[in-house]
Amino acid sequence: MIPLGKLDWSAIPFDQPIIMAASGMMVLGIAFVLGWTGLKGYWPYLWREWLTSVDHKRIGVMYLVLALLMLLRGFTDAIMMRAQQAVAAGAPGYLPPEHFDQIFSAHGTIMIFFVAMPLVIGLMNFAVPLQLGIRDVAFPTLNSVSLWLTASGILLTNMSLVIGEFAKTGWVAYPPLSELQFSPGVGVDYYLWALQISGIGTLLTGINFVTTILKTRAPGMGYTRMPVFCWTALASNLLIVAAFPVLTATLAMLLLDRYLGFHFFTVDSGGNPMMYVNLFWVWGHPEVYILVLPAFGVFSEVTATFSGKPLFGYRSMVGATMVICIFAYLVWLHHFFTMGAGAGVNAFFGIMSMIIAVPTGVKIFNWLFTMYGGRVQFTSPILWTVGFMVTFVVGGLTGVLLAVPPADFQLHNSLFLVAHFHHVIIPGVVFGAFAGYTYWFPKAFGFKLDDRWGKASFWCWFLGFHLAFMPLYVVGLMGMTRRMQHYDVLSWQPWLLVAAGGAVVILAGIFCQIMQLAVSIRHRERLRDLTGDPWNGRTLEWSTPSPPPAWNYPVLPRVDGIDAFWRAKQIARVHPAQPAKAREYEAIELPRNSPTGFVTAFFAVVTGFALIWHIWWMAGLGLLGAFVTLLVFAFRRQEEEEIPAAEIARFERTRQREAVP
Amino acid sequence: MTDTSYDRAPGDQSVPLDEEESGPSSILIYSIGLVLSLGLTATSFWAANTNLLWGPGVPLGLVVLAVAQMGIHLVFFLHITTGPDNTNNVLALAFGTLIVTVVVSGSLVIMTNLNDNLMPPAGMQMRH
Amino acid sequence: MAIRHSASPPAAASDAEPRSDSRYRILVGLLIAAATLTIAILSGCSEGVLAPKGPIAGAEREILFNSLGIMLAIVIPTMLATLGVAFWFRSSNRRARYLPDFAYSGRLELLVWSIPVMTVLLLGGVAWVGAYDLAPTKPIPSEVKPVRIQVVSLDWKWLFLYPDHGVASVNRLTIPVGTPINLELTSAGVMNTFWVPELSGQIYTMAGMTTRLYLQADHVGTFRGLSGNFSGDGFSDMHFAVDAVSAENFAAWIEAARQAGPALDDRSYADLVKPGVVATPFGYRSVTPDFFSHILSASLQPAPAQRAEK
Amino acid sequence: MSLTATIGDIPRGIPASEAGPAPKRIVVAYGFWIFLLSDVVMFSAFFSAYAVLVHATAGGPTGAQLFNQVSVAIETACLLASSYTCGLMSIAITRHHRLGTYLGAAATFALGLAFLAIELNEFAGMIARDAGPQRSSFLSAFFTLVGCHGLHVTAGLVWLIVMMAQVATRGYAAVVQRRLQCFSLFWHFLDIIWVWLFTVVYLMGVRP
Ligand code: HEA
Ligand code: HEA
Ligand code: CUA
Ligand SMILES: [Cu+2]
Repeated sequence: MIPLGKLDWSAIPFDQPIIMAASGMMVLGIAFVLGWTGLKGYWPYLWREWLTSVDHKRIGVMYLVLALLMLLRGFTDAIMMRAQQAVAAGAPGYLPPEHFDQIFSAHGTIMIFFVAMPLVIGLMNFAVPLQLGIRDVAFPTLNSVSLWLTASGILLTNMSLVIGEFAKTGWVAYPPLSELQFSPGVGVDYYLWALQISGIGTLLTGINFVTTILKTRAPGMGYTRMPVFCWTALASNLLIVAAFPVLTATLAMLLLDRYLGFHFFTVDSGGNPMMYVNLFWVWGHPEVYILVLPAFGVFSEVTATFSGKPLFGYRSMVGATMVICIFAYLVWLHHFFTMGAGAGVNAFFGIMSMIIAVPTGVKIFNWLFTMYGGRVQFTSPILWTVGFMVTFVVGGLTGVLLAVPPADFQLHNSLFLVAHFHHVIIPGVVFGAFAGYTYWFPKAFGFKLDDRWGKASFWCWFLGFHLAFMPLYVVGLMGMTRRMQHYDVLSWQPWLLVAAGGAVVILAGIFCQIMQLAVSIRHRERLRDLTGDPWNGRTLEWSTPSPPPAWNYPVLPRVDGIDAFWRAKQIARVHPAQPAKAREYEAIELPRNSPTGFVTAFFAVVTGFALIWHIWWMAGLGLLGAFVTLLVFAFRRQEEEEIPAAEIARFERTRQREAVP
Repeated sequence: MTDTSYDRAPGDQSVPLDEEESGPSSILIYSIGLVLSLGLTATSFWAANTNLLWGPGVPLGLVVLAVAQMGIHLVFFLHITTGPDNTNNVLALAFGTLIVTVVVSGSLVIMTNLNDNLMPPAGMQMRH
Repeated sequence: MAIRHSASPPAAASDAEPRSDSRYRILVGLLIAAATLTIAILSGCSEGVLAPKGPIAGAEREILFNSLGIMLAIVIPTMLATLGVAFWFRSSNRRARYLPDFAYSGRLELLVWSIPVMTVLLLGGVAWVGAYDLAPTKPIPSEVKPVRIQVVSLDWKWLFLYPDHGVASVNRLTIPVGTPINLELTSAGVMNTFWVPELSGQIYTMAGMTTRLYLQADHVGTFRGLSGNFSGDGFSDMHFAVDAVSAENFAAWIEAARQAGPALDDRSYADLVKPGVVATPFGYRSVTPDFFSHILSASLQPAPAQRAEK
Repeated sequence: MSLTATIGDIPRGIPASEAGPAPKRIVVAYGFWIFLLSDVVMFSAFFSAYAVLVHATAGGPTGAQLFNQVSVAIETACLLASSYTCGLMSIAITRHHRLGTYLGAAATFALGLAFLAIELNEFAGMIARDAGPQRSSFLSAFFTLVGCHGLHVTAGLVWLIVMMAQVATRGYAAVVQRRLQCFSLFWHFLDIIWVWLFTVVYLMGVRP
């Protein structure tokens, strides 16, 4: 008998029909996808061209696929919570506490780490190198490692549904509740290892992108000529580099407590749980700006493009981004005003939090003035943007209310708080990601998304969002706290019913999005974009064909101002008829695809799973495997492959023929 | 096209690599660094153990010595300079230092404040 | 006019143009509806944070409203301006002026930064003064001598100790109206927050540590108290009733409490500490004055296995 | 309409920020520099935890009772000397001097190993005296902080072996040189962390 640590058949929750049905669906779904692709003979193609790809565009697309899948999982959780709270007035509802507690913890964890993060990281992966006018990120193979480590975290989190359980502590996992003493199960261990593994992936992404943006821009692209999306990406990645190591250290301390009997946060032997709360938010607050800053970048690109104008106040915009980046690091105490710190400390951190409203407001006003005097085309990206602007200001407002310590005493951990953060994350991050998705989709796949379904989706989301979350402010003010499995105050129920209805309207929005994708794929010929520049764009990515070749640019562009492509188009108009000279192309070296990322991630999953279940030999094997993979990578001889000049010339010729119909 | 139009890589020695006579002067730099840091270390150990210094000032002195020692390492071992070709490296370093300062001092202030405020009543007489 | 040409909308966008007007009307309508709803809620609410029954919660509500007002003064115009500008400058509106080079204006830049700065200056002042004035440790100025009560959060119930009266109760906090209540709080295990929305804001309870909170009820009545920080499976049932009664009734209650229920000592406490929900409040007839510090000391922390076997 | 029409030789004297993508050597070293900064931030979290918990001895032994200054001094000397030999190794590498490289690496390795041996010995002694990490929060924080540095040193030693194998098999290929440069950054950086460690933990720790 192989020793399997704590693992045995009782880990699978056969007695819980809801969980079994959900996990059955999930397993069936995965089996179906694997089987179907296998039958069609897609595996070799997928392996060669996608899973082992180090091309930033494909990695970006894979991040988005992961995020969208996890959105569905996170949304299922959300619907279940809304349904539970809608019916659990003076009644137990249909979800027992053990299950409900796992659901909100999983929902928060998945939404933050495995939806919002991959969404913004995916968009940055896709767009940043193109906007910078270069061929790939600084470390392409590392980029693939990052992607797959994120996927490992996702896999572990979802495995907890079938084998064992997930944390029942909320997504913040405060000790002492998350200590072994109070949470003896494997749930918290799933949480910890999933976040540790994907956190390392995220940290590597941060390092990769900071280096890319600071060191490998196209010739001529000085700092004041970078597109604003690149600036926000830089700020966001600087925050990753500065914040994620703190999370790693904090979770490591909790792991040591749980696995080796250390006493960082225990209630005995001198441990101090407040230290966890402190360190968690040292990471946690910057994290929310890591999420929202790239979304701000998307909105900047979209507003300028669809208003037919340069972004208003470029320098202000860059300045505001960097101010947010620094101040993001000075406010973390506002998450625990009610822990008992002195008035001076509370006041200081409250005021620091409010100061962030200044640069954020500047951004809003600058978008406003970008539209002022423009020709605003109401395609769905701009709808997401305008919808964001009018909604986010209210979410920001409630954030600033929470930053007033005496007000927070009354609002902390109430549903008012829950409403606040959905009110900034959904219009901010999720709308931003959808705007970016619609905006860059034609660049990635060569055809546009159907605008009608896109708009329908926007209106469902917009309406559904308000229906789902405005009532939460009300019940919050009525005194309902978060994470309640049931309640006996009947006057809360009508509001929670409205909220459940809102979630259903959001579901309709999601349905429209799925339809949009399906319809667009069916009509891809009609929606085809041959110019590479469907929106009359301003930045460099629109100068490449859609989809761009693996090497992005046959010759690196030379940049002499902001909105480089827009300028080039104007010059071309003033001096037209410059026939494309027969050009001498040079061969291009591209990094070779590599299974390193995928294999490392495989071993990471093995190690994580083994550690969760205390299967020590397997953990050892997993670590060894990961180490050997790195060695093999380190000793491989051929790192790059060459695209011959002739192939590039051929590609460019066909492209020019197609672009001029 | 030479390197000179780029920022220098962190850790690049101050004498350009391709010049032949780089050997001896680099060794000299490392040696100076070693001597200086040994000296500072010795001072730190001495300061921590001596009775000649005013006690409460010693921790501050130790921190200053550590900062100095860090500077020595950065300059003599990691070859960080203030030259224009080092801007990016220094900026990154400054950002890191800022973050570390904020994390450490912020945590200490917050935790000390909390601990003081939340001391059980029995401990109260001690402090007030 | 190369520039003008360059800005004409791409084909795909134009087919949707005519409808955007009506869409916009929907949006405006929605916002107005939302605003009406908010006002209805704010004025009509008769429970919770917006219906304070004591000086602390009252001041907190006032700060909430003031800050909200300050911010609405800038946020509502921003929202309206956003909608107005987006609507007026829609590409199908040929009456709108096209200013393709309008990308910088020093004057606007200054305005854009200074408006929020001014708002934050004002609001920061509110936060600063408020943080000091309503610090949970700050005693409530009053002629009446405060009543001292000690609060312990357990899995998943609340224990209230009256050290000066020698009684204790579970899940029911009885206080005299018009009297400042001086609370000392701790936890027997995991973190919770103590919250009575009608009387005062939250404060954490943590094992081995003591937080402090002052509150006062100005009206007789029963108010809902609960925990704001998730503490495990029984969390949803961790609510308690606060009975604010007249001074005479309070004295009578103490008398009655001294007659009924068991004594709170190590043995009965060990029973109480076991994880579980208490459906009906009950009382302890006697308790030693130092029982709270006894709980604070490590010896009474729940044993490691207790949760596991529940 | 093509952007690339304007490409030409990059004129001299333009600012570094407009010079185009930096050579790989610079990019790699800079990326590693950022990684080191992130590592510093991680250590700062452990330092914070240590500073907060240093008095939480739960009735157990304090630093003053446990730390042995002599062995710390020897450890420090080992690490400083190894930084120096690592520097010498870098010089040998820039001159493609094999013997010098190996000697420098061997010396660095030996000194690093000596450091680790002393540290482990110290840990073992403390655990034997019932002053292990489970004893109190202070000791948990101590073992984690110092042990994390020790783990980094261990990783550095493994890395050094791998690098010497690469020098042996692939000589001074560009990629090997880049990695060696990163290694020396790493090694010097560990020294800086140690400076803070002995200052904050050992020297301040023995004071009353
Ligand atoms: C990114 C963050 C994020 C997002 C997007 C959401 C989205 C939603 N959340 Fe949640 N939520 C959190 C982060 C998030 N949440 C966090 C951190 C918590 C705290 C957890 C804790 O307490 O510990 C929380 C808690 C939380 C609660 C618990 C409240 C309580 O404590 O009592 C509830 C209750 O209903 C809720 C509801 C919802 C709903 C209805 C949505 C809806 O908006 C759902 C939206 C649906 C989607 C976002 C899916 C959409 C789209 C697709 C699938 C696209 C497919 C399309 C294509 C192919 C193009 N959330
Ligand atoms: C993308 C995510 C995101 C964003 C952008 C924000 C933005 C802000 N948040 Fe939010 N927040 C969260 C995500 C986010 N938050 C999450 C997830 C939590 C809870 C986690 C948990 O506990 O589970 C949280 C919790 C949270 C708290 C803790 C409450 C508590 O636990 O008791 C506080 C308190 O200060 C706060 C404040 C703020 C502030 C001041 C901003 C500001 O940045 C907002 C700035 C924007 C504006 C103000 C609008 C635009 C400005 C103008 C139009 C200019 C003029 C206006 C003024 C001058 C007022 N947030
Ligand atoms: Cu936590 Cu005191
Ligand atoms: Cu925050």
